[in-house]
Amino acid sequence: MSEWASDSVKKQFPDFVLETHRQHGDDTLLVSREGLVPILEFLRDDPALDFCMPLDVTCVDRIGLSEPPESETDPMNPMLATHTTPNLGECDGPRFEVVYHLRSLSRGAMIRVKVRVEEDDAVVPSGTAVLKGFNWFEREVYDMFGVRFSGHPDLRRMLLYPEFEGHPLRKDYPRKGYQPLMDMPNLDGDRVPGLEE
Amino acid sequence: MGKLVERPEPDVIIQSYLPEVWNGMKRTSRHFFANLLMKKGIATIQYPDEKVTYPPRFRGNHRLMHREDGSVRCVACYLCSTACPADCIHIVAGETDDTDVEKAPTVFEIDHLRCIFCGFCEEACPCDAIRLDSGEHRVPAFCRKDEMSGKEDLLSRGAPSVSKQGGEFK
Amino acid sequence: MPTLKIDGREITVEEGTRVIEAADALGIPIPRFCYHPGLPVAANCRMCLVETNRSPKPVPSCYDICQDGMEVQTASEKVKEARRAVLEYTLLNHPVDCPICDQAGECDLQDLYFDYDCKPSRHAFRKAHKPKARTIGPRIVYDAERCINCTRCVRFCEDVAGAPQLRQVHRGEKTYIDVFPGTELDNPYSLCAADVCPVGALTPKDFRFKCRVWFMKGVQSVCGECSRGCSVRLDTFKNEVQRVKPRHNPNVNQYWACDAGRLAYHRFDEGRLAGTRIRGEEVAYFDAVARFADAFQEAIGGGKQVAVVLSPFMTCEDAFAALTLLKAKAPGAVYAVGGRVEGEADDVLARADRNPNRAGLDKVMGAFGIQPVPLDTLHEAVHPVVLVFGFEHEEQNHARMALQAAELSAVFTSLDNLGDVETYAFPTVTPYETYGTWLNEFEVLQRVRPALKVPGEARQARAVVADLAERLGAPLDVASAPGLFDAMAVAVEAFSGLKLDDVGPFGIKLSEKPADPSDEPDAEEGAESDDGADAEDAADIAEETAATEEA
Amino acid sequence: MGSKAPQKAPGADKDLKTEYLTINMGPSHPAMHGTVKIILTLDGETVVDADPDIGYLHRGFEKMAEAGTWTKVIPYTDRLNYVSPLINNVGYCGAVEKLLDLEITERCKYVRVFISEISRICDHLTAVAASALEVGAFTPFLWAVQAREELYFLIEMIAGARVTTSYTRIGGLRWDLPDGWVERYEACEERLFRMLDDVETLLTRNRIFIDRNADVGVMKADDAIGWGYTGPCLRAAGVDYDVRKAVPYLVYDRMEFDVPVGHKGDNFDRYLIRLEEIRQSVRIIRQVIRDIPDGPVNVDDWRIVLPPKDAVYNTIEGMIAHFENIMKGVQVPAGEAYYSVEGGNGELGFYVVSDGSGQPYRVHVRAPCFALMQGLRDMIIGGLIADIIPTFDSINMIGGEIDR
Amino acid sequence: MDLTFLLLTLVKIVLICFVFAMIMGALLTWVERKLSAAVHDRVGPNRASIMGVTAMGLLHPIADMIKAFTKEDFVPAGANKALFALAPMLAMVPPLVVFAVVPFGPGPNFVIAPLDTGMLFILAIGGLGIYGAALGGWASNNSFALLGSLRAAAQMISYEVSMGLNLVGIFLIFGTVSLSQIVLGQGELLWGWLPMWGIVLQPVAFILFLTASMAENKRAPFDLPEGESEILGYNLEYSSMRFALFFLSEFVEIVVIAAVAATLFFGGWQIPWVDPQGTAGGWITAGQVAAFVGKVVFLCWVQMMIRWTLPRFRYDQVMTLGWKYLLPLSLANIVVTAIVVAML
Repeated sequence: MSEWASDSVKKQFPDFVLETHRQHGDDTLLVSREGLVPILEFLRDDPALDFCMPLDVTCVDRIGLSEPPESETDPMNPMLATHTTPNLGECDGPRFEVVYHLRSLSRGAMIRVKVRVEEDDAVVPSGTAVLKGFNWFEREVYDMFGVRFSGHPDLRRMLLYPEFEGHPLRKDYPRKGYQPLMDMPNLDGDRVPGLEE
Repeated sequence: MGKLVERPEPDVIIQSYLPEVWNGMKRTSRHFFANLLMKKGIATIQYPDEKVTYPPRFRGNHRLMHREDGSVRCVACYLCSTACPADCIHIVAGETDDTDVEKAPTVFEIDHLRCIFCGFCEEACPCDAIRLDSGEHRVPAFCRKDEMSGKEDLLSRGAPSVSKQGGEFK
Repeated sequence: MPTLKIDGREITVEEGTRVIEAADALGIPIPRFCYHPGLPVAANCRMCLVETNRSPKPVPSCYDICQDGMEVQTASEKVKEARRAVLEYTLLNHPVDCPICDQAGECDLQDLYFDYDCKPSRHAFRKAHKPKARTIGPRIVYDAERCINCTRCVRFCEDVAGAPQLRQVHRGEKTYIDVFPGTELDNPYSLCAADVCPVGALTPKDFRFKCRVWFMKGVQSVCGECSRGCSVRLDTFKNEVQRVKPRHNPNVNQYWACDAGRLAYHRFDEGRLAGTRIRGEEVAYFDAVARFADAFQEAIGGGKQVAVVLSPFMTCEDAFAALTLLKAKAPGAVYAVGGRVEGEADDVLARADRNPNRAGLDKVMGAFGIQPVPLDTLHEAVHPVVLVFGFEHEEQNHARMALQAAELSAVFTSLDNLGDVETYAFPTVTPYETYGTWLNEFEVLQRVRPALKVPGEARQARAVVADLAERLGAPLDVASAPGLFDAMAVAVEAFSGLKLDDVGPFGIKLSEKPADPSDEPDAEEGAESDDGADAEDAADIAEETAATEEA
Repeated sequence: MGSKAPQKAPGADKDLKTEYLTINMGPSHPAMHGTVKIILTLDGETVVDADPDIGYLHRGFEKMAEAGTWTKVIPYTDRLNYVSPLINNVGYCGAVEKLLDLEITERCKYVRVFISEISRICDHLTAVAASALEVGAFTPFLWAVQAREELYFLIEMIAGARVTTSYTRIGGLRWDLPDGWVERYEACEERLFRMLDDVETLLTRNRIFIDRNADVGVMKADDAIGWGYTGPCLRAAGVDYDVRKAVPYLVYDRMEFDVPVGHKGDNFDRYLIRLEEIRQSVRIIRQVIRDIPDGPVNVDDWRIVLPPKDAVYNTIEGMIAHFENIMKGVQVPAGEAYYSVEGGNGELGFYVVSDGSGQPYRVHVRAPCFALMQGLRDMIIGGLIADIIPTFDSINMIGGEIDR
Repeated sequence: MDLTFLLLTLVKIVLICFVFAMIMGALLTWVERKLSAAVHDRVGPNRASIMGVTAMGLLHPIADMIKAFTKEDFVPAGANKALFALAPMLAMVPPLVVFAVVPFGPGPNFVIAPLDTGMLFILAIGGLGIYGAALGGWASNNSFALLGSLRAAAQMISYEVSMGLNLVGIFLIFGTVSLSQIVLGQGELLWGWLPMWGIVLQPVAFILFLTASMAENKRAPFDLPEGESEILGYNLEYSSMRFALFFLSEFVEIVVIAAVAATLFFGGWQIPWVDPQGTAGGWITAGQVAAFVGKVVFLCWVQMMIRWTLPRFRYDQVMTLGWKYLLPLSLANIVVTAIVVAML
């Protein structure tokens, strides 16, 4: 690879690109929400780049990514730090990070485009207008994280049923428990612990 | 670069159905008569009567290994239940009179309804106590209770293990 | 005030500071076995070697005093090699005991080996044998083979517990720790000797083979054994407290806690009040609330005298909720404070007052203008209505006598130890299940956090109070712990200006509380979000318990 | 060619007033493997609209992966594409190794190529077999499955289980290849080709089969790329894209093999491509057998792989490393990585995020079938209800992978 | 019509319809399974046993029957109960009735009803088979079943035509529509050595007839009305004995097709070069009956092998095949035959 794609994108859209990195050889762009669609379009249309294949869309809930506060770890008990649940407090920067992966057929290269959005304004412009193949991937992200995609043609739940409450891949969604549509008594006759607790 | 696959041309032979039907019939008939008359080539195994011998690495029913004196090698270190992705191993540790190895399980249960036979417990065991190499696969049971394998059950499949416990240079 | 550089980072420290302390202050990790911030320095493990510009050889950073212009390398190749060699040597005679060792998982030897050595053994000889699994005290088991002779425990007993009961015996590879003949390691802080042990040589008997440390969840809470209120960590698994460990808190207990407090959790295992009762009959909770509220309303309507026994085990929030209601409905009530009888104080940690929140209760009562009468005088006058809060009253007789004499009485307790003398009994939670604040004798406010799921019918005392208040027509504005704390911060002068978030892991000294904040958020909004936090916390607990049950 | 069959049912003339029929095909339907539902709107037998509805096999893989250590995810990956579990193992471990910046041993790379190709053959055999079954030809199905069975026995010999293999580990493999694997493989190969020949005799030139598949479910190259198609379905459209060639991983850059591409992207092309890929896989495997070096399969770092059992039983050093490894898991530095391999159905990518602890922070699977399924609607609309089945099958949707 | 005749007819009905056809049908279920097993390199059913005797799985048809009789007879909600119950019977009866005119051996004693218009009778009765499938699917109140029954109706009507036309060549050659006469005619030798079997004289007609009749029978590769991987078939709501009737009728139809084909194209009970008039008694007659049964068995086998060899057609392809290929070919066959017959 003679030149990193992220460099040419940065040259083209200096305002939209917030950050780039190449961790482990993965070309990565962190862009602002407004810049997502133009950048995806540029990546697709620029003949030198030719990122015309939608690989993947996913999301990362960054709420637990921030380090737990220093004082919470006990200097004499190092194990405690590794076995605490992720810190569900504040995270630095916006909570959700929607990650687009694209592949260039002619270059064989992969590029990652990330957008960060706040929880209370979790809306990302849909990439489906640029590459229709993002359709289901974005639906899945909506389903699992509750991030909405403006301009998506068919934003419904993907893997879960329409009556499902909550977005299970969020870090604050409990890992265990049931979400019944009706009262489902367990063997002891108690209500199964679930979301309502 | 890519190699274009060879796609059969729709020539008269193909279009007229019959030659290929005939070829196909020949091939199926060959199997039919070979199997009917010579009983060769039967690929299936009559399960309860015949059984395949599993390769040595086959991960089947768990077993607990013995020491030379017949006691259980397990020292209830809980590494297996830590490594278990299905959380199917339930251990309660207890003390023994032996001052060398003071710890032994009083309860050692495997919930086969949860177990996925991944072999992580075997890999995690630091005492060569639990193994999945019994060569038997799990047989289903009629009630949930029967799917729990207790210590006695697991030991009954066990065998003495020769590897040193507590170190060669002890 | 020497200024030195550690790994290129500059720091100015007090005169006489050890290098390791300076590194700790910078957050630079230095491995250690024998060094403990609460103990005198011995410098015998050699694990904390660092390279300095003052010495051609690596020096133990726990012993070296910071000097001006010192340059310290903590991660150079030389240092790493030195540490690796030390570890290899330390492990020479270590038995292959991890599977049966309770320390596995929080063992410094394990962690440091993994971080600094992680090489196969080169040792091909017989290991030295020493006594194994010896009971050297009523609460401690000692395994000499695992011991690395760091002498932390020896120094602890001598310098902190003030009971020099341990010593090293023999020489060379045969060295191990022992008690003097005919004596035992039985000082009231002996469990801390096991805590300071970096390996699994000293292990507490109470925790022996009970649970693996990596399964447990640590919850930072406060010990309720005496009015010192030591910071502790409650290690739980499968919704049971498995052990209690002291937590570093420079404001309260440094690094230690007494054995009695650490074993106190056994007291709450049995004798729980199982269900809501009316005269010994189990009834549904909301029925009981309704019936009691009606009876109470009628009684105070009839002008009957109300007596209330509060407990210094109640959190400030519970007490505040209860008093808010009682002040509104029964302004003329008589108050007494129960709790456990005085014990002996010692000069390490233990205080004579065996109750954790007497100071907080006083502050809250003070805010309502209440002057409590002594509990033993309460039964001298007959009070037709008696309410008893709290779960532990060693002076039960007085409370029971007051209850027996009453026409209408109610207890809000977790332990069923008052006998069947009351008319109404509402099960509440133990300090391991509640959420709130305690103020200790030295006016350090600390947060109590729930480690366990609330069992069965039991409820938070404030929740019962809130239900009663609803029924009595004087509903509380807020019933969650953070909400009550905010209300308390307004009503109780000592807490004014405090926010629950200010109460960090070390608690907060009331004398050092922040100045009255001008940017206090809108009260309602704050309460709302805090409610959420409470619910979130409850969900956390539920989830944690579920997860541990799964394991 | 007789396959210029009308894409409309006889009688579905637009002049006739017809009423649309809505039916649920699935989730419990013999052809909807892996429990999928397609809500069909039919005009007679012509498909007017289709809405594939997935999620019936959703197990929360990505949520479960966040619960344990990095190693504990490996058994879950077996259940993604359960027809070629070894490729999933390889892909996942490769992703974590990328995050660790870890170079695995030479022999391990060859073994991983070997098991990947074995799995690919299994996957393609299943797809070919099922595409015969779906058009009513039961015999080739069983013959192909019989050939697959041979390979399963080989996998069982290598990994200890046929489907739930969990064979790779971060930094290496559970075991080295067993003794006698070359001989066993050669026996499998001979049987495989015999069975393939039988299958082909019944299908490849059979007009009924050609008519059912040719020009059915056409996905043109542009559309295929736009929908994110990869693997045989993309190559059938004539696009020469194979992760093994485009972004060579392991030792694929040293292997000689062709990437077959199709003519027009219909079901028949997909069938032919799978057959050809089986042959190419065999070619790769032969090169592996020729070139595989001796040596260890695991990296020499006890922080990542478990120490050998001998060291664990006998030395405290091995025991400690073993304990730390299992208690805390592999400590993966914070960061993110995307690693993709050529799975049976296309590009199988793993996007992993670590927060620096022993637990995965996020594991996301880029399942090839997921992209394939979203294009299914375009492929079946306008066709007949009977075309859905071979089309649906030729994309070889695997429920475990798509629903995760 | 005297009593002896009546009794004899009854005996013949019982023997042929119930003993021969039904047992053949039941046996064919076993054969189908064993045969497919052999083709697939399997063993096939062999586990049903009485006191340890498994008889190569021959007890399985019995076990199946017991199962079919004892299972719950389920009628889906919203189904037309009367038609739902009637459909399986309608499917079962016509193939049995067809046996009335099939000569099993020489002379009138080996046929139930020696009709002069036997072939027309077969076509007439065979056409009734549609009702079972069509009604069954429609009465089930299920979209898939409805699609199945529509396919069945369309397909059977389409193939009825070419099936009938294929036989015209035979009629032209032998100058009769009586099956017995046709069989007798096939006993002759062509050029002194070649039996004048229908397949020799009318090879095209035979292939077309077999194709069309298999399509009539809705068997693979024409099993679209069932199409178990697509629409699951008109009988998808049926269970227990009702389903068994549909199932069995298919196998009886195989026998019927085999019997008719054997009669028309394989010389019926004729053994080549042996007593073409069927006047010899004793062993020869027995051998001729056996020859007929043997031919039937062979043709059954052929049908089954086709089923396990070929994939299924698509609906429109079946229609194309029926109307655009079979029908013109049949017509051409008639024309050619007519010309040849007229010229000779």
